Amino acid sequence: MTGAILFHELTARQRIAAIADKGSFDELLPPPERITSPYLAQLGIPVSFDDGIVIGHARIGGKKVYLAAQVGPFVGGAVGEIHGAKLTGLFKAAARDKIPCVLIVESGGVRLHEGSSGEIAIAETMRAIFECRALKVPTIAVIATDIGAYGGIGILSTCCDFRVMTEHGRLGISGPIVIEKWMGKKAYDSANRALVWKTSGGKTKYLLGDADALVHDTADAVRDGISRFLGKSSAVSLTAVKARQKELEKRLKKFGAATDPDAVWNGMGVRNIEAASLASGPEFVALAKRGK
Amino acid sequence: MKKPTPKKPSARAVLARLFGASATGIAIEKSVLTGYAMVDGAKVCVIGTCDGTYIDNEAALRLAAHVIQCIERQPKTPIIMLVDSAGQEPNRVAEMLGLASYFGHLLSCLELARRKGHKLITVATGQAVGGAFLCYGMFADRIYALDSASVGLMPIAAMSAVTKIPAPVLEKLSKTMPSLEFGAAPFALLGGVEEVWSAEDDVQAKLAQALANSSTEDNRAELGKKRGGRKLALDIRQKVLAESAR
Amino acid sequence: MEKFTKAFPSKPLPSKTASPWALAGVVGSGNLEVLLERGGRPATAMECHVETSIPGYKAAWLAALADFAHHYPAGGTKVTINDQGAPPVLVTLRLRQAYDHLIKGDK
Amino acid sequence: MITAKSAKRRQNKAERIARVGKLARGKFVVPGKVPEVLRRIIEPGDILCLEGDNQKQADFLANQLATLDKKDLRDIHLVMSCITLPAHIELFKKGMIKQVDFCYAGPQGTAVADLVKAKKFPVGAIHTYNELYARYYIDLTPRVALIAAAQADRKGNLFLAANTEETPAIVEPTAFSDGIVFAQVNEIVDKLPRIDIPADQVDFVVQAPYPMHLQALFTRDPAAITDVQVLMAMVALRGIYEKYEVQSLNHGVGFNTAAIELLLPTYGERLGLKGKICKYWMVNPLPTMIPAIESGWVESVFAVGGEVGMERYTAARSDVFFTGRDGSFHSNRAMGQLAGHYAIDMFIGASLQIDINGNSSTVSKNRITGFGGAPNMGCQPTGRRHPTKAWLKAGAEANPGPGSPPGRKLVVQMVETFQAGRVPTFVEELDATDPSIRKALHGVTPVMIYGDDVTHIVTEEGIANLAACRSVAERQAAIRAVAGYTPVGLKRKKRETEDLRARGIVQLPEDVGVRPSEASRSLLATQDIKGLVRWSNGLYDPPSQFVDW
Repeated sequence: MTGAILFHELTARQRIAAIADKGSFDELLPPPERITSPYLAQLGIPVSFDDGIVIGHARIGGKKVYLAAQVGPFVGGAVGEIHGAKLTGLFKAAARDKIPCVLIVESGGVRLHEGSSGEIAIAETMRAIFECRALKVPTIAVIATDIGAYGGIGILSTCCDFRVMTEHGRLGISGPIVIEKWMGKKAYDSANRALVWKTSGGKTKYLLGDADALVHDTADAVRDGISRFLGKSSAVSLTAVKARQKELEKRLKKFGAATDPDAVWNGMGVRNIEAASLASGPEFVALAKRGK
Repeated sequence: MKKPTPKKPSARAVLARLFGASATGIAIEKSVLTGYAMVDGAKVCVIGTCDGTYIDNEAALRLAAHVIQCIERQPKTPIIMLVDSAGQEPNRVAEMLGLASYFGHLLSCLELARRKGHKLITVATGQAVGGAFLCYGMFADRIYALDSASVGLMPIAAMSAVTKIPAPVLEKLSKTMPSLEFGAAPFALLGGVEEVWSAEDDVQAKLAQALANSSTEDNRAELGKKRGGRKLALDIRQKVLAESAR
Repeated sequence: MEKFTKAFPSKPLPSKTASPWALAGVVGSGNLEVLLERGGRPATAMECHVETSIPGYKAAWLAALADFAHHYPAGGTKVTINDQGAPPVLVTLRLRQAYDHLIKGDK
Repeated sequence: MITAKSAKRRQNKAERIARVGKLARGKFVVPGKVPEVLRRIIEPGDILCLEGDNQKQADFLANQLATLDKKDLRDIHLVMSCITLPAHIELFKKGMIKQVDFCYAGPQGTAVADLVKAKKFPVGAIHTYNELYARYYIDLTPRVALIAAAQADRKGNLFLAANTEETPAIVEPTAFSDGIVFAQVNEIVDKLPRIDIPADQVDFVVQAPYPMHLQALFTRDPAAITDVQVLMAMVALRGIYEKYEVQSLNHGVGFNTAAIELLLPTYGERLGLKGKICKYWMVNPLPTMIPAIESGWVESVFAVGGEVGMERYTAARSDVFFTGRDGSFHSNRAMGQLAGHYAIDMFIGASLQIDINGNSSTVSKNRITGFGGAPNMGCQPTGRRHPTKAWLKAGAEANPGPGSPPGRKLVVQMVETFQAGRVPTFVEELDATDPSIRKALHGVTPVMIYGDDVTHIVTEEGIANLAACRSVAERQAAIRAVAGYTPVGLKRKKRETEDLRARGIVQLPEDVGVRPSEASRSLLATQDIKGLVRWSNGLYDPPSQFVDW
C-alpha cells in the first residue's frame, strides 16, 4: 500500500524518467537553450525554460520512441506558440522517422495569454498526428491527471491512435466550471467531484471506448499500458470510420437522454457501481467485463 | 456568456453569395449545413454550420455522415467547409458521452477524405472560434475567411475576464502581437487564414481559385512567419526536426 | 516581476559531473524551477540569476542562495531561477535536487 | 426548606413555560411555532446559551432566533462556544446582544472583526472551551439554552450520536438552575439507541426540518500533504516522539500532524517505534489515523467530537474508540479537554503567527478568531501530579527550580516558516497586540499559546528546544535559528546558532538522523482519501467534497 509515488503526482520530467528505459531520454531543445515565451514575459508572467512541454526521444522496453510530456502546473499546461511548435515538430519528426510518438498529456488547451497562436499550433499538430497515422506510426496519448486533456488538447488527444488513461485522468473539451456557468449549478455542480469524474474521468471514458486502456496510477502501469500499443496502429479507413460512426450514433441514442453517469456505467455492463467506483485500473476493467 | 445571436446576412444569403443558384442543394437543419453545390461548373460537397450555433454530438455526427457519404458516392469531390459556430456545446451530457471523441471522429472522416483525394477548403463565414473551428474548419487544406467573420480564439474582453489581465493591457499588447487580436485579418497574419475575402470580392471566383490552388501541404507556419504574425513557430519546429535528425 | 543577479562565494564544483546541466522543479503557483549549469564564472563562485513574480523578498533570496553556496561546493556553476512565489524552503530543496542531479545524474 | 430566592427562580421558569401554553404539545413544538416560543421563553437581560462549537451547531434554532427583532428580544447576554453561522452575526447586527462571551469565531472571523470596528460586538471575553464551560457553573449560568441532538423519544430523552460534543456541558448547568433547555433534533423516534440526556433535563423539543449542521473539520486529504510537511513530520518523529517516548498525545487538525499519522505505519515502523509511542490519544476520529489504527499502533482514542464519515469505522473499532452500549461512537468536549489538559504527554499543533518569545496567535486586525480548545491542551497543567517517562524527561531538561513541578508537558508548535503567499509565520510582534483589539478585549492580548508553555518549535529548518533555554535572550536566539528566511530568521547570528546547536538546543534535520532528500510523499501510508477508504476496509465514508470516484 505504500512505496511508489503516484504517476499523477510526478512532474513532467519525472514522468518521462519513470517510463523511459533508464538513462535513455535525450531532450530536444533542452532548458539551457532558454527558449521561453516572449508573450508571457511581456505580460509579467513567469516563463519556463521548456515552455511547459518536455520533448525528446527515448526507449521504452528497448523500442525507440518520441516522447513529450506537458507541464500541467505551468499555465495549466496550456499551448502557446513555442509549446505548440515543439509539439508539432515532434509529431512531424515521428512521421519522418517512422518512430512511435507518445504524448503525456496535461493541458487545459490553448494558452489564452498567447491568443490564437496556440490554437493554430494545435490544428497543425493534429495534421502532423494524422501524417503519422497514415504511415502507420503509432501515436499514443497518456491522460493521467485531473488537469487532463481539455479544450483543443482534448480534441487533439482523440486524434491519436490510442489513449491510455488512469482513473485520475480527465478527457473532455469544456471543463465543469465553464459548463456550470453556462447551464447552472443544478445541471452541473462543478464542486461535485464524484460527478465530475464520472462525467469526464478515465473510467467512464474506458467504458465508452474512448480510452483504449485503463491502468493503475503508477509509472510501471503506465509504461506497460504504452507498451501494449507501441507495435500497433489504428487505420483511418472507410471501414473504420463507418464502424465508428455507427458506434457513436448508437451511443448517442442509448445515452443521449441519460443525466446520471451511473446509467452509462450500468448500460456499459457495470453491475456493482459502488465496488467499481472504489476499484482502479485493471480491477475496474475486470469488474466491468464481468458484468457484460 | 451570451447566447449566440443570429448574424446578418442570413445563412441562405451567405450560401447564395458563395454558390449562386446551386446553393439550393444545401440543406440547413438545426443550423447544420449539408449538401452539394456547384463551384465554377463543378460539383462540390458542402458541410458547415450557421447562425453561430454550438456544435454538439449530433451535429458532429451529421457532418461526419455527410463526409462519409461524399467519400462513398462522390469520389474526389472537393469538400467546402463553412464555419459559423460560437463553439462546442457546453453541456455535461455532451461531455459525458465524449464530445471530444465525436469531434475526433469528424476529423478522422475529413482526414480519410483528404487521403482519398478530396480537396478540403474552409470558408469562415461567421463566428469561427475555439473548439468549433478546431473540430473541422481548421483541418482544411486551405482556410479562407470573409472579412466580416469573427475568427480567433476569443475577443480581448473575454480573454481579459479569464486571464484576469486588464483589457487595456491586452489591447496595447495586441498592437505588436496580432495573435492577441480577434478577427479574420490578424488571424491571417498568423498564417491561420490563407486570404481574407472582402465584401467587394467576387467570392464565387475566389472559391474557384481556392480550389485550383489547393494543396495538402500545411503552409500555415510558413505564412505566419512570412506575414510576421507568428515569428517563432516555424523556426522552432524546424529546430526540432533538425536536432532530432542528428 | 523582480530580477536580480549575484555571485556567491563557493568552493569549486567537483571536476567531474554526471551531466552538464540539471533542472529541478516546475514553474507553477508557489513553486519554481532551478536550472543549474556548469560553466559559471569564476570557479570560486556560484553565479545566480533570479526572476520572481513576487517582488520584495530579495533579502530572503540572497540569504538562501548564500547559505547554499556556503554548504555545497558549487563554484563555477550558473544558477538560473524562474519563480512563481515559492517559499524559501523550496528554493533550498530544488537547489539541492538540481545539484544532486548534476553530480549523480538520473536517479 | 425552600428559600424565597430559589423559589423565585423556579417560579420564573414556570411562568415562562406557562406563556408558551398551547404553542407546544407537551414538550413538542412544531417548526413553524419556534420563533414565537423563543419570544415567549426568553426575557430581556437573560443569559442565553446557543449550542455550537467548531463542528456541531444548533443551526435551526439559531436561524429561528435570527428571524426575531429587537422588539422581541433585547439586552441578551449571549454565551456560546463558536460564532460560526451567519445567523449568529445577524443577532449582533439587529442590536439584540448586550454582551457576548465566547471561544472561537473561525468562519465568521472577518465579520466579527468588522462588528468590533463598528462597536456592535460587546465582548466580555474570549475563552477557551473549558474555561467557558466552567463559567456556566459560576457566573455565566444560562437561563435558556438552545441545543442540538440527533434524536428524541416521545418523552423528550435525547440521543446525541457521534457528536455529543458540548451538549452535556451546557445542559447540566442550565437544567440544574431552573433554566430552560430547548432541543432541536433530527428525528423523533419511539426508542433511542441510548439515552445521553434524560428527558427530565429537557423542556422543549422541535424536530428540525433539516439535520443539524456538522462541519467535517478534521478531514485532511493526504493528497495535499507536501514533501516539506513530510520532512517536518520525520524530524518531529525522531527529535520529539522517539526521544521522549511520547505515549499519550493530542494532535491538531493541520496537515503537519496528518503527515505524522500517515508516517507511523511506514517510517515509524521502520524506526521500530511501534508499541513505544503514540498509544493513547485524545483526538477526534481523524481519518488520517486509520492506517496507524489498522496497523495496531493505537490502544485508545477519546474525542471531543465526532467526524463526518467516521461513524461506521469508529463503531467497528470499538476496541479503540469510546462507544455506547449500542456500539456507536461517543465524544465529550468538556471531558476531552480535561483529558487533554491533565493526562497527555504532548500537545502538538500549528499556528498562524509566532512571535520572537514563542507566543502564538491566530488573530489579526481583520480577522478575530479566538481560541477554541488548543490553549487547554497547549499549556502546562501545574495541577498535574502523576509522572510519565516523557513528562519527567521534559521536566528534567527544563531544569525545574525548587518551587516547580518536576515534570513538563511537551507543548510543541509545528509550523512552516512561511504561510501560503509567502506570509512569514515568525514575527517580532503578534498582530494580536494591535491596540484596537486589546481595547475590545479589555486589555487582554489574545495569545493562543504562551511562549513560556511551549517546549519545542519544529520547522522545516529543524527543532528549537525552548524548554532547555536558560534565558529570554537564548530562547529568542533559538527561535531565530529555526525561523528560516523570515525577517525574524534573517536576524540570527551564525555563531549563536552554532553554539545552540552544539548544546542540542537547536537541532537540524541531520542532527536527529533525518536526511532531507529522503523526505517524500511516497513514505505516507497512503497518498489520497481513497487509500484511507481502502485502509478502513470500506468502513470510512468520506464527505462528498473529498470523493472523486
